[in-house]
Amino acid sequence: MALIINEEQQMLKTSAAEFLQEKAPVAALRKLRDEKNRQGYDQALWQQMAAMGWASLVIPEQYGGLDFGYVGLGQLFEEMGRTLTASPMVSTSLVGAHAILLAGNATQKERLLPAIGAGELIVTLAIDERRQHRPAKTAMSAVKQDNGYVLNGKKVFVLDGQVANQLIVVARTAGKAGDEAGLTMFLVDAKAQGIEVNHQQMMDSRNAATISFENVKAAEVLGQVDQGFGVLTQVLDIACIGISAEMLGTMCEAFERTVQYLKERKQFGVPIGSFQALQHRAALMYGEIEICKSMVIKALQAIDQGKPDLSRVASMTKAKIGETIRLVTNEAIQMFGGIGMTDDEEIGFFMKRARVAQVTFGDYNYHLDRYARLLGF
Amino acid sequence: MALIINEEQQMLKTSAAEFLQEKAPVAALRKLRDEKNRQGYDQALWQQMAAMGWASLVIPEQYGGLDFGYVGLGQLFEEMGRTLTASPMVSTSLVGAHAILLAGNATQKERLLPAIGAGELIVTLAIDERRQHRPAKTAMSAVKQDNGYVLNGKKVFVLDGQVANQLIVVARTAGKAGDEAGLTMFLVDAKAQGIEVNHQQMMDSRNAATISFENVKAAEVLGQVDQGFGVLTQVLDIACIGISAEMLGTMCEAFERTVQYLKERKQFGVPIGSFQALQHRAALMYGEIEICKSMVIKALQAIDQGKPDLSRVASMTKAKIGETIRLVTNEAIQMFGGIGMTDDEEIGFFMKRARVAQVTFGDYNYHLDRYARLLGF
Amino acid sequence: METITQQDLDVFRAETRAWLEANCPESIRQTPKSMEDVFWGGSNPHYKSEDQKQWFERMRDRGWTTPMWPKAYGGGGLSKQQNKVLLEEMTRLNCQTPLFSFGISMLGPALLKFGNEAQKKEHLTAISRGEVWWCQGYSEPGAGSDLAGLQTRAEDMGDHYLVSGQKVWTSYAENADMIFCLVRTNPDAKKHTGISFLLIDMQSEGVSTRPIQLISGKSVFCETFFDNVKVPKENLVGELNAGWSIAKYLLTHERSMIGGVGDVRKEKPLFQLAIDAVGRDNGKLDDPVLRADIARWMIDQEGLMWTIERTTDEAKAGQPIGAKSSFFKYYYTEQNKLKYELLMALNGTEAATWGDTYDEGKLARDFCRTKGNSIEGGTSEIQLNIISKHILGLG
Amino acid sequence: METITQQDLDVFRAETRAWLEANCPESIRQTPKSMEDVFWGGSNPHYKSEDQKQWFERMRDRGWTTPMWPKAYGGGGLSKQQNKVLLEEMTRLNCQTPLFSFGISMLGPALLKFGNEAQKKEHLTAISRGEVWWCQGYSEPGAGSDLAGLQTRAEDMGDHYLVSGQKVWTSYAENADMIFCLVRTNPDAKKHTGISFLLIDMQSEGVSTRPIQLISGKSVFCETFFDNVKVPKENLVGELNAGWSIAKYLLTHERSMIGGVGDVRKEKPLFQLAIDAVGRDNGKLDDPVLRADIARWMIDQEGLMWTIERTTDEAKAGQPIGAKSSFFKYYYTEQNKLKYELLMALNGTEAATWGDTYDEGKLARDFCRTKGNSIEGGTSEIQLNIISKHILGLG
Repeated sequence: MALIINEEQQMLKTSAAEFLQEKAPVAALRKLRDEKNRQGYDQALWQQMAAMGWASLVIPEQYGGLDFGYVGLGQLFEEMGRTLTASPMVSTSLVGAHAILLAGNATQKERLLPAIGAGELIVTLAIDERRQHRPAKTAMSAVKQDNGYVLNGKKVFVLDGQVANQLIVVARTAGKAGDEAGLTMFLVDAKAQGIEVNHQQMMDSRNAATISFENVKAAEVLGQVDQGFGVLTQVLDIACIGISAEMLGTMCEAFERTVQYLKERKQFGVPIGSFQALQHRAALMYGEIEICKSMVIKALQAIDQGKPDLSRVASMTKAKIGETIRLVTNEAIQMFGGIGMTDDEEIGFFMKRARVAQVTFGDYNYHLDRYARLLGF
Repeated sequence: MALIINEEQQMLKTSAAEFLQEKAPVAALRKLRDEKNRQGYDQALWQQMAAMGWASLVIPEQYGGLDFGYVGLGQLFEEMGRTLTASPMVSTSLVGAHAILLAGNATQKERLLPAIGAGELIVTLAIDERRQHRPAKTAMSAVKQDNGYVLNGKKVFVLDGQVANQLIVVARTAGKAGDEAGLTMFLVDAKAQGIEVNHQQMMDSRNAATISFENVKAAEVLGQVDQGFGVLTQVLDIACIGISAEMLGTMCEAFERTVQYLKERKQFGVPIGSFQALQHRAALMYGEIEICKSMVIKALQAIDQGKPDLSRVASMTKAKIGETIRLVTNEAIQMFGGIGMTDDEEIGFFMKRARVAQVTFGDYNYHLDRYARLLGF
Repeated sequence: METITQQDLDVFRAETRAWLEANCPESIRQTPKSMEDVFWGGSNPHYKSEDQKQWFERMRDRGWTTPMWPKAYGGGGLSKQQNKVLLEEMTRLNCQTPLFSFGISMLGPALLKFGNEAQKKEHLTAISRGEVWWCQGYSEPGAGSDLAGLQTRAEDMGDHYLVSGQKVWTSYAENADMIFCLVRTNPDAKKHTGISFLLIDMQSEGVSTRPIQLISGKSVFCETFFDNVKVPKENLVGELNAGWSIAKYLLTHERSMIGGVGDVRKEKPLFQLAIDAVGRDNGKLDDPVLRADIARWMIDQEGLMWTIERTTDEAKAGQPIGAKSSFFKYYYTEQNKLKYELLMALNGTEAATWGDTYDEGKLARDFCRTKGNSIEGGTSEIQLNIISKHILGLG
Repeated sequence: METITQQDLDVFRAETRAWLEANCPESIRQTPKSMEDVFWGGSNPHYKSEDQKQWFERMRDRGWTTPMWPKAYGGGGLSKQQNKVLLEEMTRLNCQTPLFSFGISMLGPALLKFGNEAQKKEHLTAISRGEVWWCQGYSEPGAGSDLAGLQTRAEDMGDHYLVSGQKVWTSYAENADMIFCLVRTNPDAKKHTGISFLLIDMQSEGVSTRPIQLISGKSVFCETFFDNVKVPKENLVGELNAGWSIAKYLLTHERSMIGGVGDVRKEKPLFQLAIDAVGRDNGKLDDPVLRADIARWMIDQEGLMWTIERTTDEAKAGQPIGAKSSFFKYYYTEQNKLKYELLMALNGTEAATWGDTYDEGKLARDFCRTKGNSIEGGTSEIQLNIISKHILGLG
């Protein structure tokens, strides 16, 4: 398959870019932040995005979706990455919907997917329990009781957890922390008794939640009991690739703004972009970004094609993108100099978003290790 | 203790520099190489060095040595590093003598140390068994028989092994590969029956040997049976620091030659040292070398002072020096450009020596790991 | 002056120790938590406590706010050796500095070297006595690394200068009584030769300030605007159009200060923080890449500390430091940035949390703040230029 | 010409396939081990085998040593599409190239574009027929990255040029019959405008060569000296003093070749080599730092391959490649150097062994040789300059 996007995908990308630059530029994120918006995104904007079909882009037609494929979704994420647009696209359209699609039974799919596509339902995955993303180390207990289970434990860094309607909670029904077997996904109403949601503002001005579960009754299993890890892995692989597409957009925009600044900013009577040391550093970044672009489109295609080595591709992509966005946003601040350190200038928002995205669904070290593990070394 | 050398040490350094630049410049190494000298060094030169007391510099006075201390010896190594002088200083005066001094009994010391100091005896440590330096993984077997032991196995990368008179062989008298306990050092005559020495030319134009032992009778233990690891560790720590001093000299010389070349070589009508990208890379190297200088003198002082954390200091020094010499010699070739790729130009000799020194007594990764282990993480 | 004997010094030490023990209040004998807890002086002084006030006043009355300045200007008149003894004894008791100000650390040295008698008398005395809070007006929006490209104009109006322009990064300008500025007095001259060093009263008509919000949040930095501000002619320091040499003198001073600043408080070593956060596996930190990164950082950090130690020893032995301070500035700030990269990594998602106040999400904010380390006080690029030119002789 | 139909192509493919199967000897149907095993032609040809000779002669007689060159010059006269078919069919059978030469890859394209009719007739035909071994004379001791700074003089003596000077990195000059050179014909003009492109017979009086020993050992490179060498005037290609445009044309050609060169043979993946050498611990490579370094390298390498794939696809879709070849040259060569750093690391002391022949200590020698990757064909620094200027628009 050619490593380029087709005309339809290009049209989607172009229209998304126009829409976002008008409706959700970086200034919109600043406004959300300064207004101390606890929802984490602009509800009206989200409704418009859903109305355009963004929330249902990869949902199959039988559930009211567009079935447009992940390469298309990636273009949206890339453009949202450029404008740093906050929305439930990651939590709900990328992760939540996908978990339901892969693990849900017919009833669950029919009940939830159309509502997600319509932008009416926020469904998020509650998985991390400590600072580091380690799915297999999930310890939260789910004990069988009557017709269902009882959940006890704590989840952290639940994306959009402060506004989610439904939580997909990963808990342990068997085995011990570290075992891949014994994990089960539960669909839990966010308002269920025993759930306490603590809002947590993140450095990228988005929000996440810490959610504690005290004797929460969970009647609805998503997928197979004890066998959740397999589906979870697929969900997380796709999540990594989706967020990598977003990060690609963010790094490209940060880099382009930096190059522009190098051309405009004068010191010693010349543009600072005429200094060879900065030129070479810019050229190095250019190269790394080219590599990232190739990885992202290859990875998106791998989802659409159902490639068997998706996990390896997802991990290498998330790892490489994570390190490159670190480099690019750090260099951006340094090259913008003093002005880059001010909140008035937007470049800092890119670095902050980069930092949160880097640790979402596993950081560089995690994915580098996973990549090697998957290859068997 | 002030991190500077004293007047006596400075005098030794200065006279060594003069001597080596006259008697053993890089051209001398080239000559040894082109003549396919299998001894690996110039015998007449070695006699002169011994006559000046270099071989006995750190040997106590009671054994005919100068007892001048390791800071002083480090100055010699630094200057030998600058001229890439090949000699048995590492194998015999640094490692062999030290092993005897720390582990030997009075008879052994009296028999061997004066001869080493006089430049009459080459004593080398035979420890590595595979590509990687892993002392605790020593597997070579020493089985008790009659009044002594019988050695079977193979040692690689034995420095000056092709000309050594005595071998200090590390072998396993108990336990299994990986155990620190159960190692014993043996003093073995290099001509003993069952020993086969295979000369191996190294990329730095020096020589080492692969030595196989087939039912070799070893009657003489150096130190305690089964308890060799402790002394061995001390010997290797000092070896690491000594060779780090040599590597420091090598990197300083390579760097100074590179900076000089940057000033002389013109392209586009200007010295290439006027290009900012090269300037910054040179400035970065300068900084790393400054750090290395401090580590080497600190480490040498630590030997003289008998500091308890010598192992940690030795590993951090060898690690940092190893990475920096890699950087400096790689950059040297790149900055010399095409001319640096030719054998006519001497800069390549520095890179080649660097590569061998990097892996001698443990490479970067080994010492980085060891450093962390010693700190408990 | 310098023929002071060891015996004299011993006497001085004994007296000083006794005086400090008698006069330094208990609550002052601890390292301040931050620069906020230090006494800054000024026309509207803020004391954290009665003890702080007493300590300041006692020290001021001995001239020990500025121990080595001449007594005539409110200083202590101490010799270098005596000053060393005083500092040692203060360190022994862990006494806080009685007065911190840019007047002491920056303007003072400039006035001592370049000021006329009247200026010294007036300003040095006020600085010693903590009566005036000074801030620094060097950088401009268009003049950062290229400081000499500054555009703030001071026009000679006969009996005064008329100043217009804008300064940035004027720390504490909101609190300051006075500002020492670099201004352009000859727009036609080559850029380094048309600059003068001017003292300006912040209360003057036409001066205004605006605080700067950083990516880490609130900061002490301000923008300072000059809109046709009248400045008396006697406020010119040094010769007209010769301000650049004063600036260079002070910049070198500033760089060596920044390079030398270490961590004030004892911290847990980085590897220990990592073990706490990440845990062990088989005795080793449960993230081999992070483990190697931390080991590398610690080795470099210890190497840097040893290099500072070595350079100090070399300086004592008479070897000039030269441009080496640029290396320290570079390496120290890059290491500090890297340290916060590692702290972010080992704290994972927890490190990415923010909040409304600085203390909520302190790590993320501190991390953001460190990005400025390699920009302020001369960028890393400028330091590398200096090393390359002045140490390596490339150019 | 280009109105060839798919049907025609299918016929051509079938015929070609049949011909190759009938005419390509079995022993030629394998990837050559090294450039030494390829047939280079020349006035004193060396065939590795009778099969090689036969294969060359059969292909030569069809003009398929240079399939797309006009038949009038000994070429095959194939269209682009036909040539593609031929290459595909040769690849299918794994046929070796019948003739490799700088005449085909470098001089040929220049002559086709800039040569006059007589030159084309004479030289292209001889190249196609493998009768003349050409080498390239560009770089000089003082003109590396700054190629246009070259000093080899060609003086107009009326009926001939008199050439004096020195070239370096003239690959295979010892074997070559002829050399194509850049020479300075106008020393007074600006440096790019005083250069001409000249063909010189290596047998001429005053030409001498000296092989260059590299840090890796023996090499194909030579120095070539010109001491008052007479060169006929008809050997000037293109206009006098317009040689720089020919050089630029060929350099771009060369860069895209180097960037595109991949590993000829299938190798074990790096991680597998590492496991073989270092072993596993708990299922993981028994050196966590090396493990991470190898993972990083492999990720970058796969990313590079995908980027070549993507760029090819983009080019097919009509997006210009532009200066991107500089990026590929840069990244590929830096990766190759890094690969050998890793190979050295995983082979430890064994990798540091040398020997009298290249094969003893091959790894160390290969490693040394890779250091030249980022120097030859335009240094890494030059590539970064090009990216920065032509892609990013900085300058």
